[in-house]
Amino acid sequence: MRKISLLKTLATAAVAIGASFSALAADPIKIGSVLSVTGPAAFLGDPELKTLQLYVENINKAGGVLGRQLQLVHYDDGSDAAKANAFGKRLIEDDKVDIIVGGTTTGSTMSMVPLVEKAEMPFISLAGAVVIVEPVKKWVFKTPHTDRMAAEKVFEDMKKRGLTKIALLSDTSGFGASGKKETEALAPKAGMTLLASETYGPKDTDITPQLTKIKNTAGVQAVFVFGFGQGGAVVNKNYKQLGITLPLYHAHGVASEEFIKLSGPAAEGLRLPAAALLVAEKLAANDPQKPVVTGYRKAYNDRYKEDVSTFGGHAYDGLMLAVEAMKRAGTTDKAKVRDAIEATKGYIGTGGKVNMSPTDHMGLDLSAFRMLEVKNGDWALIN
Amino acid sequence: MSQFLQFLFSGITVGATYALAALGFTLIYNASNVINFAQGEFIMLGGMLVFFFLQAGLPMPVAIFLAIAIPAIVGMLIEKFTIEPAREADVVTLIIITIGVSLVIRGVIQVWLGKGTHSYPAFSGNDPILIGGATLLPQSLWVLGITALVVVALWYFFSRTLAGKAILATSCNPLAAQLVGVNTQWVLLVSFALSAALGAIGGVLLTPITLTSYDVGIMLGLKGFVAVVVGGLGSGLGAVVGGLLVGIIEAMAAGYISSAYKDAVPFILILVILFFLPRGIFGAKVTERV
Amino acid sequence: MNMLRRHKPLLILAAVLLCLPLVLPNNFYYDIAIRMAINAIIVLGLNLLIGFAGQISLGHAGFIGIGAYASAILPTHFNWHPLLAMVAGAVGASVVAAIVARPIFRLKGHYLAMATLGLGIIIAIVIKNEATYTGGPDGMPVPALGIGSFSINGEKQWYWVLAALLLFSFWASRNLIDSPFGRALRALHGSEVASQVMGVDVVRYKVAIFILSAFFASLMGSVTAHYIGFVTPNIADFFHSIELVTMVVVGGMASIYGSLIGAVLLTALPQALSTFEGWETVVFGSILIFCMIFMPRGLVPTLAERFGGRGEDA
Amino acid sequence: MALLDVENLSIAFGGVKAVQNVSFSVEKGIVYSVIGPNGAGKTTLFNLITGVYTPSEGEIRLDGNSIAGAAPHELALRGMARTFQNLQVCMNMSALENVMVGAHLKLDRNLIKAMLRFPSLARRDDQLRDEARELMRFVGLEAYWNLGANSMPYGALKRLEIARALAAKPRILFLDEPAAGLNSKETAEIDELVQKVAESGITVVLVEHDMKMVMNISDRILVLDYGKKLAEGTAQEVRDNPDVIAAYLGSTV
Repeated sequence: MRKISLLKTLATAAVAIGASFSALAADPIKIGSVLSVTGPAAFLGDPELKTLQLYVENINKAGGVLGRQLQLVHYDDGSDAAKANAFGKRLIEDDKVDIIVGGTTTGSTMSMVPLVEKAEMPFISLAGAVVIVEPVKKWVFKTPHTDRMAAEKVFEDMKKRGLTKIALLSDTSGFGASGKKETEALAPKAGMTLLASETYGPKDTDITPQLTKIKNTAGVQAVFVFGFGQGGAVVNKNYKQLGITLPLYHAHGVASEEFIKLSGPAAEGLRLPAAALLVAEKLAANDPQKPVVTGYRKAYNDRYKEDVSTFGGHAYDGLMLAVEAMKRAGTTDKAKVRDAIEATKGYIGTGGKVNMSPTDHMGLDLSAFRMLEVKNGDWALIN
Repeated sequence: MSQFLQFLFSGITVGATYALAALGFTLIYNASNVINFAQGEFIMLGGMLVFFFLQAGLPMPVAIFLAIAIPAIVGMLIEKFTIEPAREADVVTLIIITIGVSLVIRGVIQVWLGKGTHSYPAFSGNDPILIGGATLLPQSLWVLGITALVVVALWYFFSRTLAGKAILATSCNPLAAQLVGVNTQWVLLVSFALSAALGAIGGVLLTPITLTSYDVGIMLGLKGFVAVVVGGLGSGLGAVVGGLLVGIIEAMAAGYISSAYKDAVPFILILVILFFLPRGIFGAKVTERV
Repeated sequence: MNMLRRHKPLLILAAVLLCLPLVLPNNFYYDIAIRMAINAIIVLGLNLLIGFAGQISLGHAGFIGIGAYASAILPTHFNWHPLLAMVAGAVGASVVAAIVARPIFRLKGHYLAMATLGLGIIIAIVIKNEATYTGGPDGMPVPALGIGSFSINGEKQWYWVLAALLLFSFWASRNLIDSPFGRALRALHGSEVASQVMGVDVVRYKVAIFILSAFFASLMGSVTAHYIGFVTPNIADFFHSIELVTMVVVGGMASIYGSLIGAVLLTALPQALSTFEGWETVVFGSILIFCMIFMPRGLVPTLAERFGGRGEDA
Repeated sequence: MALLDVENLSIAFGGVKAVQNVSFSVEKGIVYSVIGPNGAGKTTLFNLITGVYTPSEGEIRLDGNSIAGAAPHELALRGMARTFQNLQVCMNMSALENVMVGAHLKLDRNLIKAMLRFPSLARRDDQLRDEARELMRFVGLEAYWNLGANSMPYGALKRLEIARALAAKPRILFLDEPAAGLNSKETAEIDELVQKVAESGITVVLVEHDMKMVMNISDRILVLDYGKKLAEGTAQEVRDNPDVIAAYLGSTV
């Protein structure tokens, strides 16, 4: 008996909440979102959520989309993919959203993919791995650059400097594991030799043993670190502590102002591929991305008094792609919106220029990545 | 050789923090038979609070003092409001309570100070010291030195002062201690305050090396628990040896065996040790009375 | 008459499960009900170990992980039939449990807690690291569960499958605790030495119930994997173990009804708290603390006692 | 051949020799008592014989077969049962269930059959329930049969332990201070109960402080002091032994 009454209460509560919302704004467009706002991936999900909240508000102030207000329905999966699956179901079945933007990590995204495919719900993921869009899934799109692109971009730069024998150090998160897989697969094709491959935990406090091993591996010309979050800063500190002088590369998962702050002088000279957002002010005046990234940066800074990260930018792109598609489709009909997203051409976002097609549900090419170097405690563009 | 030395340095530095966490576990366990799963949160509090007070413009020594004093007060509040009312409860129930406490602490810090990762400058620079081809950060010396100091101070406290002996007596037999006039409630409060302060000291010292964020306490606490069990519950010496051992073995495993499986190594170690020594290395053998 | 009285709780549960779909508004609520049932079955098994036999396990998610990944890996990489994979997983989990159980159950209290915790974490790390088969931290998809051309699809079908499984588990658990085997288990919790001199081989019983609960945890891991269609290492991690133990303790140790209530409440709670905007952890932690301080024996036994029930076999 | 033979039995905890070179035999069908001042090693002796402790030295034989070092549950299988000085009642179970646990070895303990509640197992269980009630009546606990053990008074729990031990249908029963902590009326009742048990043909080994009871019902008595055997014999022989009188400080026994 308990069970019935409990569920009944839950059900009525949900209905009541739903009703009060619809009374406030007549028939809003519902943007659903599942993000990792807590847990190990919180530093990705947190700015993503803030960005979505900020821009939904801004768009609504400017009159909304198709004459309707936007309503953001978001859940925190706590960086647990299984929870993402449950919340995804909730968005589709209970909240009946019009589109889903989110899925902070690849795991969360992939756990929702079967749901959205079955429910025929347009879904724009904010996660990195290639598997999300390869093979192409009819209803699934993504905004961030892939891990494979990061490896390609880094290899391109290494070869320019004549570095072909490298050591890989990846973290054990989904991001790092997928990056490791892609890098190892790509290396022989790109003419690179991996002399060592070590891993570390994203929350590790000391990575000197792995770096010592790399340091003592003969012939290594450069070190490529594929990880995200604070672990990357610890790598930098240990790197300096051990006095390793080889050129150091990171992947895009650490691209934030915070990363330099945490690493201190140890970050000096390292390079990484990142979206233009990080160097918004330093872009050439005629760069097509300049107005977009400076605009986003300013809006975010003004509102939250904290530095932007490229991850928030991914959420911005996701929301804008969705909104643009709805505008072009002139409706929120899911199939038409999906078609419109797939037809996106020349959209300029924080991540780069997006050209979607039936065979490419990300729409970015290598030019979307800028190669950056830390100089005097700040990001600098290199060609 | 220099490689081995490097792994050793790395292991000892990390191990010293595990040892401090383990000592905190031991103090509380001895006074109350509770394994405090919130111990790791004190380490987190130490680092986060120093960062917060520095940001607020306080000088370093004041920031450090507050970052140790506040967790000590939090420790006493925990004892007063969650452990004391549940004195008679089961082991599992108490474990769940301390897990609840750790969730609350972590949650409050997360809402208050955000989810970002933070750090502050090392106490005496970042120029590595070269020893036998291996390098050591000055901050590591701080960690080791203060840990050693804490261990000596604790030893003195427990073997030479009345207050310390009162705590020991309570841990042996609370009723008997009460009969000879020890205020056992006071002992519990002091133990919680002391172990919280120990954890916070660890956090304060370690943050310049390892960085901190609202959720670093989980893993540090867990490793501290491993250290306690390796050394033997209730033994202060065991806690220190266990902590260092876990740190060193972890570093050696990462260096020589597999960096992917290094996190599993402490737990494999635990299973192996418990198979052969069911009460850890220094744990007392107890014959049950029937 | 006696028959009816004996089976009254079972009939009530059956009635509840039968009527529940009438009030479930949509698939999302079916989904919650299914997850509640899955947790309830695991918690029933875990409560036999923790509540009735008095042995802690902080690593049960490891066994759930073994089942889930057996169901994901064997059909995907080796073309096994999903049902066969499910059985293989459960047998595998039982074997792992059996191998470690003998040495582990010489241990008591916190040492046992640590050993089981370690076991769970080791399993989770293996799953995370062997990415070639497991897909690593990002996880992998799981094929549908079916026989021949028929496969279980959608929340409504799964609901009935889980309802049947829950009824069976409830019935079997009640049978077990009221049997010679079950009494021996409870006796060794009450007084280990007394049960020994009565002829109970305590280690054998602890090992047996550990294996049994591992077996069911693994089966439910398989069911979870097939139901969600996707599995990640989170299913095996430490926090999941703690979550399950929390369900046991909050619901009530050594209480069959407590297992059900604990699983239902703590499955619903995160969904209910999702509106708290950042304060979820604080609220969740506070609820745990309050529950445990004011009802240290858990909800069901405490309330049963307060409202005059017997509470003993509850 | 004696039912139970103990030869040169010793055990040490740390440096303390709790039992030293104790030897005695218990013939079938008698009431054999062990007495001695507090700390004389009586309970330790019981723990050694029933397998709770492993002896450091010495030999214990049941029916002529060595059983030293065997686990308690193995000894139960050979027909040993006991009660405890410090109550070892399972407080998490009902009184009746406690008694039913006593019959553990007489039952089908299969896990699968239990879960599926096989009819054969269910029938036997119902039968056992009646037998257990009968036993509770035998020890005078019929009023409590439906209660949880945790709601029974101390005196009743003492008898519950005896009922539980009897449920195992033992050949030899060790009673460790069955009357400790009871008032004189209750002690008299226990006295009567022990005699009833002995009359039913079970060999009883008894540790007891109540000398009136011991002298009344014992066929033979063993006196321990500081872990050593001080004297052994019939009630009269022990009563007249000067060493025993000295050990009890001349108190009239």
